[in-house]
Amino acid sequence: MLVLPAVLAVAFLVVPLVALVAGTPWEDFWDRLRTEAVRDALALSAITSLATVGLCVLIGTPLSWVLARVVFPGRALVRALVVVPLVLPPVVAGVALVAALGRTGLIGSWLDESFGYRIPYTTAAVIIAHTFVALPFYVLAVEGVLRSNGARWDDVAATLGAGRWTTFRRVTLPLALPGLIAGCALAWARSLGEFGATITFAGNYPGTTQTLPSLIYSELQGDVEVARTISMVLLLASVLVLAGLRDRWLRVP
Amino acid sequence: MLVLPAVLAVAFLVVPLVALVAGTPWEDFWDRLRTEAVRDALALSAITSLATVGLCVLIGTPLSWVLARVVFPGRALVRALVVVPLVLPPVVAGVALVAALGRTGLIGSWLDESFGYRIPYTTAAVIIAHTFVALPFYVLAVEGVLRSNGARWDDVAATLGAGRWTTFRRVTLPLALPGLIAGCALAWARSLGEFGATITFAGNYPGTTQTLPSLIYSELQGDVEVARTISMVLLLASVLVLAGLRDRWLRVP
Amino acid sequence: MAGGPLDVDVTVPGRVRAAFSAQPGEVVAVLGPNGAGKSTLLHAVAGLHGPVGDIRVGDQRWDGAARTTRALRVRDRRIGLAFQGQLLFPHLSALENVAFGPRRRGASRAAARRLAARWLDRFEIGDLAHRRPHELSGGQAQRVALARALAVEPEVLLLDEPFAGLDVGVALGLRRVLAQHLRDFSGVTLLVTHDALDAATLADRVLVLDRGVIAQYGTTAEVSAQPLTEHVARLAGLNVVQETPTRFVAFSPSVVTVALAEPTDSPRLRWHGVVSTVTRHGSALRIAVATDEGLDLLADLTPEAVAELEIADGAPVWLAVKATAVRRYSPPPGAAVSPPR
Amino acid sequence: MAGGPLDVDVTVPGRVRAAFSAQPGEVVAVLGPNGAGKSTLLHAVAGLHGPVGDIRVGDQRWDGAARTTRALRVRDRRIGLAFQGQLLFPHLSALENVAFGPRRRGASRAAARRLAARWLDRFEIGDLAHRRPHELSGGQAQRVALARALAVEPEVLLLDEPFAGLDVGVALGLRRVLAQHLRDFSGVTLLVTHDALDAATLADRVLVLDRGVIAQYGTTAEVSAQPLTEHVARLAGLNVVQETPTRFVAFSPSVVTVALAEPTDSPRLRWHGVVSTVTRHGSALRIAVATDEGLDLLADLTPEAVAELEIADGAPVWLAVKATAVRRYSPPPGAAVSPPR
Amino acid sequence: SSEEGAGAEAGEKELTVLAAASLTETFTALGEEFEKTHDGVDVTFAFDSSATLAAQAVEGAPADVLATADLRTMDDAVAGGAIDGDPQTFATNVMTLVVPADNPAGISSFADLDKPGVDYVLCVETAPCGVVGAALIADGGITADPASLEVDVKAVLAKVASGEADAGLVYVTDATAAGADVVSIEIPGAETQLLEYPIGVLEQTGDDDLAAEFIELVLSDEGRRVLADAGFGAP
Ligand SMILES: Nc1ncnc2c1ncn2[C@@H]1O[C@H](COP(=O)(O)OP(=O)(O)OP(=O)(O)O)[C@@H](O)[C@H]1O
Ligand SMILES: Nc1ncnc2c1ncn2[C@@H]1O[C@H](COP(=O)(O)OP(=O)(O)OP(=O)(O)O)[C@@H](O)[C@H]1O
Ligand SMILES: [Mg+2]
Ligand SMILES: [Mg+2]
Repeated sequence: MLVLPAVLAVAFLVVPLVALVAGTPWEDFWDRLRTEAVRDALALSAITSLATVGLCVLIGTPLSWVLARVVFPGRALVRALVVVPLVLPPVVAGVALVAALGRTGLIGSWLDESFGYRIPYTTAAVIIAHTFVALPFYVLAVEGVLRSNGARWDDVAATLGAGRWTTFRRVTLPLALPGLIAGCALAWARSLGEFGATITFAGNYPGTTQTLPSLIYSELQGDVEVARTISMVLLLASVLVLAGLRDRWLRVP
Repeated sequence: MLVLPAVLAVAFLVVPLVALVAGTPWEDFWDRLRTEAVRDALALSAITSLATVGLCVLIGTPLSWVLARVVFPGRALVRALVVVPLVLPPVVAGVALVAALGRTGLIGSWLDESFGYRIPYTTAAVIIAHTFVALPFYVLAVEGVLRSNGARWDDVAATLGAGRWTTFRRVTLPLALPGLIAGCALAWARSLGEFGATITFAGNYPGTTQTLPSLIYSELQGDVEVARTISMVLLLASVLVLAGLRDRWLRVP
Repeated sequence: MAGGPLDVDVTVPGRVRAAFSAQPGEVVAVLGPNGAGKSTLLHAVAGLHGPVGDIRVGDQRWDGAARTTRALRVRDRRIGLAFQGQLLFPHLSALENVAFGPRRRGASRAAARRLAARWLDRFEIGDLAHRRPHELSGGQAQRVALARALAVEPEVLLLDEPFAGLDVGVALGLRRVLAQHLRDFSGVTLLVTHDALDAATLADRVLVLDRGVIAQYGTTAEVSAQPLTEHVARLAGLNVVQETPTRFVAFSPSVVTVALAEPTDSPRLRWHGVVSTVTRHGSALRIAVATDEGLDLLADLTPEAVAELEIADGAPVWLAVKATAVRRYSPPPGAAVSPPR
Repeated sequence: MAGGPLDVDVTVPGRVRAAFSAQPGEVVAVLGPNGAGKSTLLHAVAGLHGPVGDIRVGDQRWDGAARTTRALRVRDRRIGLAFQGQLLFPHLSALENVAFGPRRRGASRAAARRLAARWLDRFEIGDLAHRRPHELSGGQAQRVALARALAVEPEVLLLDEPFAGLDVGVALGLRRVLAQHLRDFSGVTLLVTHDALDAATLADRVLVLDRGVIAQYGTTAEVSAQPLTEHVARLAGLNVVQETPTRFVAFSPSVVTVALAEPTDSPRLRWHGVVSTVTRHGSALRIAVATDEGLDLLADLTPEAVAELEIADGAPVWLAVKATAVRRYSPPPGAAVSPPR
Repeated sequence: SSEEGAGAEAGEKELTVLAAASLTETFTALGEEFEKTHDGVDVTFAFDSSATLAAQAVEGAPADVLATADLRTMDDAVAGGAIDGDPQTFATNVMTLVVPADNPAGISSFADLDKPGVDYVLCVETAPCGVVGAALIADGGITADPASLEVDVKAVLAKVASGEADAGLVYVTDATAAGADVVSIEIPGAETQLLEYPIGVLEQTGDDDLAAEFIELVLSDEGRRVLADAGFGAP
């Protein structure tokens, strides 16, 4: 009853990947990759996706906690708003970012005038775009775990004199670790594959804002073989990283 | 210590949305929406995203359970493989689907020859594409909760004579409900915003395969105002649905 | 840090309503049947039910019924709460569980661990310090939970059935350790227990809860001599009968005579009923009788008498007590009296 | 469905190793100090530790040491396991918790709920049937857990401290209900307890665990008369001293004489030590003495004697026993003997 | 200015060009040519859809030159104040019908699109290629609906090249670039629907002269030759 649909699900997800791998021109695999554009994009993707995960953990974890534990009026609305970037097609997300942080945007124009700082078309813009689309995933996943764990241990910690912050750090977080890891994996993967919002908000310049998916997108317009080859790199990198997640981190004693 | 970054996170996610809303031409809002294309796309998006959530629950829940509870060789690898569609840029995901299920694809060609059934350009293709990209989100989120809940209650159920399936249905699932809901929200949102894989694999024809994001993307090339207006519909719909999630379902007693 | 007197007047709607005071250094045994509200009372004092009324410790106000005073947060009340059911942190070792409180109260990491190790040693589980809760037996976990509550040097100690699940030997030892600790403890202790021995050996006063309200509050001697509820009567090993709403009669099972026929010398105190159980009690046999009036009375007989009368479960018997062998008393005015059943 | 005899020979590495048999209908009290392996033994029989050795119930093999026989899955063993610490399903009401087992064993929804309601009524918590576990008091939850284990009509009953946390009145009633149920029960019952009364009133045999191995296994009368471990001696209210590795001496606290000076009539059995506690015991006072040899001995004295001798905690005393008042015995050959302490 | 662009090194000049995706091969070649004749100049391209690039140009994307695949998007950029001076048309393109190399539906003429069972694809009407395509379909009297309206011409080409569609309408340049993957079939009257490619200097450029020199190269004979090789027509 359970294993059958599970196998079906795996097949459903893996068969297209196999087809993709099978369709990749493996002969000149390395040659196609030995270009500066690929090297730059790979480095940029690695940096920006890790930075994104970091940012998500830094601001997303507290947000999940607030949504799961603190009762305040309008919580349901905030929860909904926070998840919206998830449903926006990436390009629209990019448009929204431009509207907010672009040169003529709400905050962007103020930043430009006051500090002469412009966000678009910089690596920072890439990270911002990635975080904008990845953060909701992280928050939803972590909030789910925090809720299903309940607040019992938080109460116990309070009776022992622990403040909110200590309780969070020493009790709530360790108990929610498996969910946190899942959230990180989600955010990382989402960031690694993102290009719609990135191109719209940060552009597509090799070296500063061209990530692997942007490069793939560009190459799809030109050399499809190269695009497929680069896709393989993404695929392999993610399989390696995700398979490396030790069972130990995915379990609470 | 916790509220500050949480507020920051909310601001980060909400300000671009506000900018987007502010930049929307509200005067002719309804006029722009009163076209057949918008109506069709809205209906199609509703249907396909719900079908996607249904499919995810149906095959994704067992898969999450297997990954969280059943020990088998190569589990880490399967877990990684299952998450890969997450990192593929949507267009590449579409390419993978074409390679597997397209008219000339691995399985698609066999389907075509044996049954004369072609998947591309049908609504079914849209649902398949959506499920392919949304399922990993669902699985990761639900697996995270299942793991952080532990298997203690499963043991108790076994001593009372419950088989795997009953235990799963009556004990494991209800206890993981908050995570399941989070997973559904993730999958639904991802499906609602998806267009890269959809356009590549299923095409873009009004009424059968043109979803809201596809329509938005098409309009972005032409009338940006219309695109923004339709984006508002997506945004509002998702806020309404997600804000409607009652706290009750997000909590285990 | 020396805890002052504890003044409590709290209400947790539908579960408990209680007002009482205790002097510094006093140990108050909280007795009462299951569901009487003992744990709820402790949690309310700890602040886990939010603002619940008036709680004062010395000149510090923990909770105030008036809207103007804000309740002290749980973490700012210096309490040591041993939960019923332990609630050890599953991700921390026994040592880390115990060290958690001292650490939060400002001890250095090393000092907290040393303190925790000392408590575990005192409870004879020093060698299990590195174990996680799921690797401990029930009784071992209970000891860790008790150590965790004691290690924080609180102003008010709240112990919810601290000896539950402990084996006799350990319970004896722990009672000794706890008695010693409580002698030196300057704050108030609330000790929930189902064991008369705990009340007798550890407590200065007894607070009897019944269906959410205080049925009796007095010194241990008072309460055990003149119990007002059937529950305490059982604990004190006495029979208690309520004659009038304000008049109680208490007598020991050893003064009850048992006969098969109706007593002819007609003592005023006599009941007809059916034997429900016969158990050993020291060198005597104790028979429990369910009377026709719905009372549960005990009588102690010699094994020879039991054999002679052929008493067995279900046998109908007459019980009688001489008027001179009973103690009659009234509850003190103002006491919330809940009649035995 | 009638359970046959239970044959067990199991090993859970590092925690318990035990082999014993019990006849259908027998109630085996499992005694032993905290951490002795009582819960582990019950869980092993239930199959929660995976394949652990040989377990047979009647002619059904639940587990086989041989690689060729596959262990019966937990869910296929007809057991009723009341966990220490309850482990009620948090998302189900009390009634649904109890009905869960019967439902899985094939009862219709309505029948399972009726059965569950009957059990809850029998345990006097019928009015709490709709409550979730977190809305129950500790003792109420314990009763639900016990009802859940009994409701499945198992072949083997495994009860882990079933009366823990219950108030005296309820415990008495429940003991009665359980005794009645066990009389009609045709399978084997393993009953873990820390209470001598349970063993005396409910059990046919006693299995004593000590540090993971069986220290003694015999009828209740045998074991309480000739205890081989200090733990059981305490439970039986006896002093036990091991004279030689295979020779034990048991005597009641009431035959011990206490003196301040060394006895001159030199009985062979005498010890010097320090009083550690004085507690009430019936009409007598019971003093516990820690001897210089490291033994813990008990002596019962009249209050007058205690006052006269001016005995208090920490006082040095001499204990003596007349040779005629003790019982000497050896463990049966083959019994795994673990000396008291 | 261009110094804000990607990784400018001291002493080196950099020229950044925003160009329509269909110009990827030709402009890359021209960029290398430009670097050869201009010592110390590094040419960087950002290829994307014309609409996206125009929007980025208006947003102030750090670049020097904008080349789009239709007049409307360039008009948007001009209206947004992003273009310095007047844009110039440097190439034209016409549409053609393409079928997969093995031509599974057996299409031999434009009219065959009306045959039952033929899945053909077009650009969506919001894209430049869609407007032209729809007009050609209407002119040719085709009544069958397309299977899909692709968002850009590359998507149409990909669908045909992979055999997912039996036929599609693309630009001649795309058919040329696809080589042997597809077979072109001429559309009667296609030359009446010319597509014009304009190019212009961006307002935010830091080096007007260099930008103008690049445009000169595109408009030169050398540029014409490269473009013609790829299938582009003369302006
Ligand atoms: N969350 C809740 N909602 C409603 N009623 C509750 C809740 N929790 C407990 N109760 C009820 O409140 C009463 C008091 O419970 P409490 O836990 O204080 O009892 P207790 O005296 O500690 O009993 P025990 O000896 O069994 O531990 C009980 O009748 C219980 O059923
Ligand atoms: N997961 C584990 N890993 C290692 N040791 C364990 C684990 N669980 C329990 N133990 C140890 O095994 C021994 C037996 O535990 P068990 O729970 O069977 O004791 P018990 O006899 O039931 O004690 P109690 O009376 O306290 O309930 C204990 O010493 C305990 O510390
Ligand atoms: Mg309680
Ligand atoms: Mg145990």
